[in-house]
Amino acid sequence: MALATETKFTLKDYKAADPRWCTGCGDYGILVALRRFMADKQLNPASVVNISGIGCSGRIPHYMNTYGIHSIHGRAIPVAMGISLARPDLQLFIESGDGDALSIGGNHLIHGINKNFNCVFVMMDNQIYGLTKNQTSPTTRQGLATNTQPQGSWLKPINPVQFAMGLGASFVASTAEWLTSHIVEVIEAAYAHKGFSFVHVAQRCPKFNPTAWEAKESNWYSFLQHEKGVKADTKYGPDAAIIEHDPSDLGQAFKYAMMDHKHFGVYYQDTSKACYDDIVRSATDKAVKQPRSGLLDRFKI
Amino acid sequence: MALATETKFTLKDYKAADPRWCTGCGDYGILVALRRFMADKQLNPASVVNISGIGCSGRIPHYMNTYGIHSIHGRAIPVAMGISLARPDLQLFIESGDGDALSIGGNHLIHGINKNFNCVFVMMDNQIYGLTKNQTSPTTRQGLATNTQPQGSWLKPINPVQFAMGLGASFVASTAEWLTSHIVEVIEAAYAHKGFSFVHVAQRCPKFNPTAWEAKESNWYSFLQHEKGVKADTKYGPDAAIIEHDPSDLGQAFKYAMMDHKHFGVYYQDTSKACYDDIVRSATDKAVKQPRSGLLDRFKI
Amino acid sequence: MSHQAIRFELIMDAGNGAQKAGDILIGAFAKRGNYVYIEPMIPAEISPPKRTPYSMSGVVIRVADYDISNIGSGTDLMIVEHEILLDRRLIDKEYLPGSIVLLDLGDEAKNKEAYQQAKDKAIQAGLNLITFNMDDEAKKVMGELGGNGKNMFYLGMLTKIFNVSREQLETNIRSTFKKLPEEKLKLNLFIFDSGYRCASEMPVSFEIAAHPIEGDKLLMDGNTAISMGIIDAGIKMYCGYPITPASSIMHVLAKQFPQYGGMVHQAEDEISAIGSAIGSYYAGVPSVTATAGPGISLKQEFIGLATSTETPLIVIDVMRGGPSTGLPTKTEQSDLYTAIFGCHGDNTKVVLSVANVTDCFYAPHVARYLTEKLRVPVIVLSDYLSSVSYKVFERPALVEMNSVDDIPHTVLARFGLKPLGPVEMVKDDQSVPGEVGHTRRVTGLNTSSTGQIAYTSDSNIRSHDVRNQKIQVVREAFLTPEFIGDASGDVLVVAWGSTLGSLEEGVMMLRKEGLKVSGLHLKVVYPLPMMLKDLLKNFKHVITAEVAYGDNYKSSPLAMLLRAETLVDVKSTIGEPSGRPITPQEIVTKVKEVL
Amino acid sequence: MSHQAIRFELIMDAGNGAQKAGDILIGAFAKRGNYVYIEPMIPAEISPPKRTPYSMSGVVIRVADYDISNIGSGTDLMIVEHEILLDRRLIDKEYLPGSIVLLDLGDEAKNKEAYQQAKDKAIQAGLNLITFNMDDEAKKVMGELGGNGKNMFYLGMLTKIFNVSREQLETNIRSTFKKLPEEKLKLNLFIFDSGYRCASEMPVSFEIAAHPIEGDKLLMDGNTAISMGIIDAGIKMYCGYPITPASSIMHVLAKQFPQYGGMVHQAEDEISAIGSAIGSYYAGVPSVTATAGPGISLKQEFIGLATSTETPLIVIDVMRGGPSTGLPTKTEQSDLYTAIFGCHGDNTKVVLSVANVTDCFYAPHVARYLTEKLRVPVIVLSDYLSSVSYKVFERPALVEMNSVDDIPHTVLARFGLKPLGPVEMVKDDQSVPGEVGHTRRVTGLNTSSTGQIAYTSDSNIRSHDVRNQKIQVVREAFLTPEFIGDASGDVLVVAWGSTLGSLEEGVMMLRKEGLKVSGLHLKVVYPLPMMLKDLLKNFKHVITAEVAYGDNYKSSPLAMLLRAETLVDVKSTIGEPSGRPITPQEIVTKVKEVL
Ligand SMILES: Cc1ncc(C[n+]2csc(CCOP(=O)(O)OP(=O)(O)O)c2C)c(N)n1
Ligand SMILES: Cc1ncc(C[n+]2csc(CCOP(=O)(O)OP(=O)(O)O)c2C)c(N)n1
Ligand code: SF4
Ligand code: SF4
Ligand SMILES: [Mg+2]
Ligand SMILES: [Mg+2]
Repeated sequence: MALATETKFTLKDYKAADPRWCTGCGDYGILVALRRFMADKQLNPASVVNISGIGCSGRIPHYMNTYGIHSIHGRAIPVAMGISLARPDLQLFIESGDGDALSIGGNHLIHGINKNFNCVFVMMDNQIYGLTKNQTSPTTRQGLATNTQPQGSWLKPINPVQFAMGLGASFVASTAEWLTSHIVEVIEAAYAHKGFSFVHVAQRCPKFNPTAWEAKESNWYSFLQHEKGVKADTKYGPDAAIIEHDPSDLGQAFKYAMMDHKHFGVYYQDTSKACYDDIVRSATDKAVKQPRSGLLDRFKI
Repeated sequence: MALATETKFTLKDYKAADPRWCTGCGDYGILVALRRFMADKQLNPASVVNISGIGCSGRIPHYMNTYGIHSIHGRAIPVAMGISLARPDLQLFIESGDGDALSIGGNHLIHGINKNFNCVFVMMDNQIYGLTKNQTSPTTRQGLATNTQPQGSWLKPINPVQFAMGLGASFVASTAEWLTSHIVEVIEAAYAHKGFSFVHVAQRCPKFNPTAWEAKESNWYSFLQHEKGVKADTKYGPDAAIIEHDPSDLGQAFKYAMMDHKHFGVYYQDTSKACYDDIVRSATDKAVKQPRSGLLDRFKI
Repeated sequence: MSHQAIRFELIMDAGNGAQKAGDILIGAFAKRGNYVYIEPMIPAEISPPKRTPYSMSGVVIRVADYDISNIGSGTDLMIVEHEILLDRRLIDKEYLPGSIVLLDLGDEAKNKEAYQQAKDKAIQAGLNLITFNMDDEAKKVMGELGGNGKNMFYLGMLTKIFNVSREQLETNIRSTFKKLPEEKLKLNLFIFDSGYRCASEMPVSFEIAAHPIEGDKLLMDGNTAISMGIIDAGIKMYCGYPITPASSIMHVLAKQFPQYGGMVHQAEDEISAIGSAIGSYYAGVPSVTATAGPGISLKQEFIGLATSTETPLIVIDVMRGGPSTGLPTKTEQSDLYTAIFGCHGDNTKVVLSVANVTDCFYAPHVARYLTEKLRVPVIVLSDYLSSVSYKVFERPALVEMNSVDDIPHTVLARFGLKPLGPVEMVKDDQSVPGEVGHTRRVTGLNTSSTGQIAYTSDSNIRSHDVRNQKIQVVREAFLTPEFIGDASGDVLVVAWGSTLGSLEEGVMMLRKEGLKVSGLHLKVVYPLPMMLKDLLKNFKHVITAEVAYGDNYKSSPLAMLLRAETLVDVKSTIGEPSGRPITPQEIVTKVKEVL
Repeated sequence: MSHQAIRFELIMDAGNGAQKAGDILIGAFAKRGNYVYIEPMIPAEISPPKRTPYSMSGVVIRVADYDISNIGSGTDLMIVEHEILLDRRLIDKEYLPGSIVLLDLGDEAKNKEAYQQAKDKAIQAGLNLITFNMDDEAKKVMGELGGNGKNMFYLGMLTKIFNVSREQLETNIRSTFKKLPEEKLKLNLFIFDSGYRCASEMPVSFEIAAHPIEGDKLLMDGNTAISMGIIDAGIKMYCGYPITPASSIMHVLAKQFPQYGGMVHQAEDEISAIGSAIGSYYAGVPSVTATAGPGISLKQEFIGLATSTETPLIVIDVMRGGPSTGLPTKTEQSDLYTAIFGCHGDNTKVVLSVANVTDCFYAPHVARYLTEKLRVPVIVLSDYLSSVSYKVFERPALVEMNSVDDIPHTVLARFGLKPLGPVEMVKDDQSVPGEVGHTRRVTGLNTSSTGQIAYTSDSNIRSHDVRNQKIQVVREAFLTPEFIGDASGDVLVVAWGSTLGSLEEGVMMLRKEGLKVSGLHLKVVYPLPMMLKDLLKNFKHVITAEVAYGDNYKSSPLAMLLRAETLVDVKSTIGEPSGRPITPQEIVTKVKEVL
């Protein structure tokens, strides 16, 4: 399994099939950002694995000319966990939707974050179930009429950033698909982080949730900027406030996470948190090896 | 389904079969506390439902002379959710273990907490898988050798109180089975709270995890005491510090939750959080009723 | 020309409104006294890019002057928006020889060559190709409507071709778009008229006799019928998690249920949904959960708990193409095994299947009756075809069920059953929370008759015996199944679920040719009637028709059950996992191969 | 007396060390040249309160001077700690007529009446009751040991009764308790000696011939053998979630796997565990997941994904009593259906069953071979009985497998197979991440041969055909199954899994009586060999022996499969969901009823 390293990969090298999303869908922006990031970093497509669940979001792997598993609803993390233990030489990207990640897949997200295995987890948040046509998701705005809660969604939405912080994620960032360079930088920072890098991406779904993210305005959000984090995106977010925020400041990160006002940037990073995949693998690496020829000797009567 | 109310219920009225736990098991204390609380509050055994998952902890319903469902591993919450929507007149108590609640059942716990349906959730934390004989659980102390991680459990344990707080639980308390009156008071406070009342109970498992909770000493923990919460238990915890803590103080509650030092008492209570069961039920109650006789009229061609 | 039944299609890019046009049109057909059966064609993606093969969307409509039960064997006429869709749709080979294809040349400039190729392909396939173009004025108006409205043009064409009343159509368009400003509505009507005119100049016209429909007729799809049945059956709780093609049951109920005192609970996943359904029923409130494909796999553990605790449970599985994610918007009948045998350990349950909209309406009643009487899980198998197809049918009599004892015998008889005989329970006490003096605990562990945990051999054997005896009670409640055709002959075709319509029509076609062919359709698919063995023996060949895989060594699901139970050499001759319904013609052809 | 095989039991309260005593004793039996087979008796709770019926714990041991394959039909002798356990154990009726019961009177003072009743019951059952009492000195020493050591007393008794070398026992006790301080060890040995003396005064003694065992013999239970097999098969990843009785595979591997380059991953639940096993195999690292009962239900959705994505997958299901939580520490064979048919949609998989410890060792090799060649899921069915029972057996030859092509034909032959013929895949490209120029995506949706999503009928039919053709490749690789006895006769008993031992012994007993009875045991339980139909036809009666429910209308699982595939009137005559293994005697009795 030799990996070619000399080639120069271009954007085109990361492109597989043509996407089948609706016109104007924010997923296109995320797809392009992933490709751009990979080209920037010259990742070898043959050593990248994209793993997804089910949803409009779950289609990303099909469109990336890398290895990929379009798995089952809510369960991309377990699949990725297995790959990460088996093959530390691969680069893992998980793509998940708000329903996929926080509704059916919540438990795996808890344990992915807790085990802190090395991967970039991209949560594509359109605040709705897209693929199944307009049902309330855990992030749906309270009051929004959907097919399952036509009287207006019942509950206050779960805040994904707060959720990840509360579970002790070692890397938490948020960005938006329309912030074309910010999103690439955030993915870059997430990739550079060793551990489970939780990346929340605000994503528009013009089909079912057109009022969810107001990409044309930028006064409703702020950027968290830092030399250890990422820069503000003044081009696409000209009216957003810029806040200097050190991602190692847990308390402050929590505060931004819990605010109603939205912040894009790197909230938190803890480089000291142990990675489960490392621990398990190194226990095996360090174990004094025995030849299989003697495997049954101790059962001799 | 008339409920008898005139009877005076004694402790004996809440007793069903004889428990089959190991000698010295902390589950006995929890069982007795539940019975004592119910007798104190004169709950009608016929309108109480205990719902559990699988584990040593899961056996509680069998020993309580109330209605009960010993369901499947990790999934008591969904069953209770269904009852709570169907029958608001019943009193629901969920008993779960650390593995049951935080490993396999994590997603239901997230959504139980988030939906905030009315019940008392008792998490019996012996920091080990008891019934399946000594495997690492999400709360197992790092380094403890178990049957699945004999080299010493790999990860830092999940702190259940912090977990519940992070998910926005409306009521969070912690107590210990050996604090015989504290535990009853905590259950009382949890019962008095409308919503999903998360009660963490430190529970000894002499069989597989004898070093987990040092019940004989009390200098390793403190009590959180408040008129809105519960009193300290100076009889069983004479050496524990007593801290006045207002359960409505979220920031402070988080601080205690995140400390390595253990606190028993009510961490947090938010009486304003909406209850999903109420919302769904009242939407139905408020809907203008239609006679079923006209059910098909609008499909007429 | 005068036809008894005709089938036509409108094929457009997803998002261009073909289904809406179809709905408006069939409303008019129905109004004037035709029977209709519609099958929408829905891509698995929401709005895939236009002018791609995966963008194919549309409606298949069958209209007749008699009550029709299926979508028919092939298409007589189709209107196709552009060459890529024509090319794509031809692959499915669902056209009849010599049938008419009306191809819009509007996109010809985009790819002349491809147009030519598609046209050649249609002609080579023996089709009667006619091309047309929207007039410039209509195109201009479309521009004013932001590019929308092409479906109105086609609707106009179809109105003319099938000689439906233009006035009726206008009324229907107006009521469909009642929220649109009058001005925009006018533009739509303008395009509609242009289409009408366009078709007037074509040598294509069909006359379908229309009789004033007697009695009270409804137009409804299967999932809506299930939802209405749930309400009429007195069920008060729906717990679910969205999944195609089951979701629309939840959507309909989310809107309607509260008005009839019911609740809809959207759970975090399928496991939680079924758990809550069990909780509700344990607490005495009848509940139901519906799902499809992956969801039925996830629910298996809880199905076992319902069995063991003797808690009533109704699970609806709207089958789609499998395995795994499979073909979410295509039909299949491959979940029969998982419905009967999916859970670990010994399974005791009843599995129903629905053949048509009326069955969809009554299945909840029967399921509720069975699950409350037996306290074993009841699984209702519908499928994608039933769920989305809608048809004109006779208004079913309401039951307004409160207790299961209200169930009319006719409703049970529709599923081939009489009322059940006495049923013994594993646990003597089956009280409901709140009943004083009856506190009881249930568990997934084995118990004695008192409900106490019991590990002894005799107690475990007893529990199994009692549970399986419940299934025997169902076996004893079967009416003698009725044949389509005679009770003996050369070939018997056995089917279940949505295949009934094609079965009836196919068998009738064969019998008209004087062939000794009969049909048998099962609605209770587990357990099976004990007398089946004797019935099957009266035919030289017994074959099944199932939209499922089967080969010489591995029988399709129903065939395998029939073989095991009757030891008759039942062959899985008709049907494949094609995602498409079995047609009457397929039945005719395959039966003739057997004869 | 000289016996060929004898079976005895030591029944004590849970936590009192009966299993430890049994282990020590059988070590000595094995050493001197006896064959042994032990079945521990484990309560479903950890340490239920002593002196209750649910506290019953212990060991059943069968010793012989020939290689034995099962626990036998009934007990010749038992030592019982107190009256409650005697009363409880008698319910199971596993004693032989006239067999010996040694009842400890130590607790008599606690309940004289109950003792009397239990004694009466034993005598009424025709047992040869002998009571005894520990001497006061031994009791005093027990006091010094904190109440422990009663098991040493019984061990002493058994040593004397079976004339095992006292010295050997002392050595074994010393090595078992090597961590104990010498002083405590002495006290244990003192109690042991007292027991030995106590039995010397009893009129009970058994002589079992012992030959020096030839060749290299091992002592191992089934789950340990599976674990060792996993290592020898070159599997490198175990993903699991604890569940009885599968957990001990994970426990053994957690200790041993790292030394052989393997990893053990404890996931948050069964769904996650199988997901990670799939991820590992997709990434090229052979993996396995093991579970039981509820766990196999939970894994169904992911099993479907492995099917659809053509990712190798090995799932071990150690069956226990069902349905639902059922009887977690009892044996059953009721998961066959769920293994074959559990997942929604069309299922293509191979299901293996293991008959004994040697099979347990080689099942991982065969499973790995099949799943990598076919890229369909392979399910291995073991059961509680196999998992906890251990026996003396011949050391299996190591394979030290690296690639599946290393598999010896003898190992395949053990499961009735030859090497597979060529296998076609749905997807042409089956490359592993890291392989340059081969990037490929897999999905649960249907795909064409290029791996692209495809919704057309022909493509979906092709995928089904190709997958099912893989199963046909397995059917074509079957060796002709070998009979126990002749290939024709009056009765054929067909069995699978752990029933082999009793089947062999039962059939041999019947044949010794001159009856025309044969046995057939299947290790690949899905698919079935095509020639079965012809083989079964050569018997007047075909019946199955399965620890599972079956009645006149609902066949037990294997019987149902056989009926469907062969159309032979196979009856589920032997076996029930009793939680206990089928005995040779049961086979003898039931076959005679058929004859
Ligand atoms: C087990 C299972 N349950 C349900 C579904 C149906 N389903 C597919 S995608 C989806 C939710 C999609 O929402 P989200 O995760 O937010 O993704 P989006 O489509 O919005 O990107 C659901 C419920 C499924 N495929 N599998
Ligand atoms: C689906 C399923 N998986 C696994 C099991 C086995 N199991 C029973 S209890 C248990 C864990 C018990 O640990 P915990 O929840 O901490 O309860 P405790 O016994 O310690 O009170 C497990 C894994 C099961 N019964 N069902
Ligand atoms: S439904 Fe929404 S998320 Fe899905 S493709 Fe369309 S716009 Fe995108
Ligand atoms: S194993 Fe532990 S938790 Fe379970 S009954 Fe024994 S002491 Fe209690
Ligand atoms: Mg979404
Ligand atoms: Mg525990």
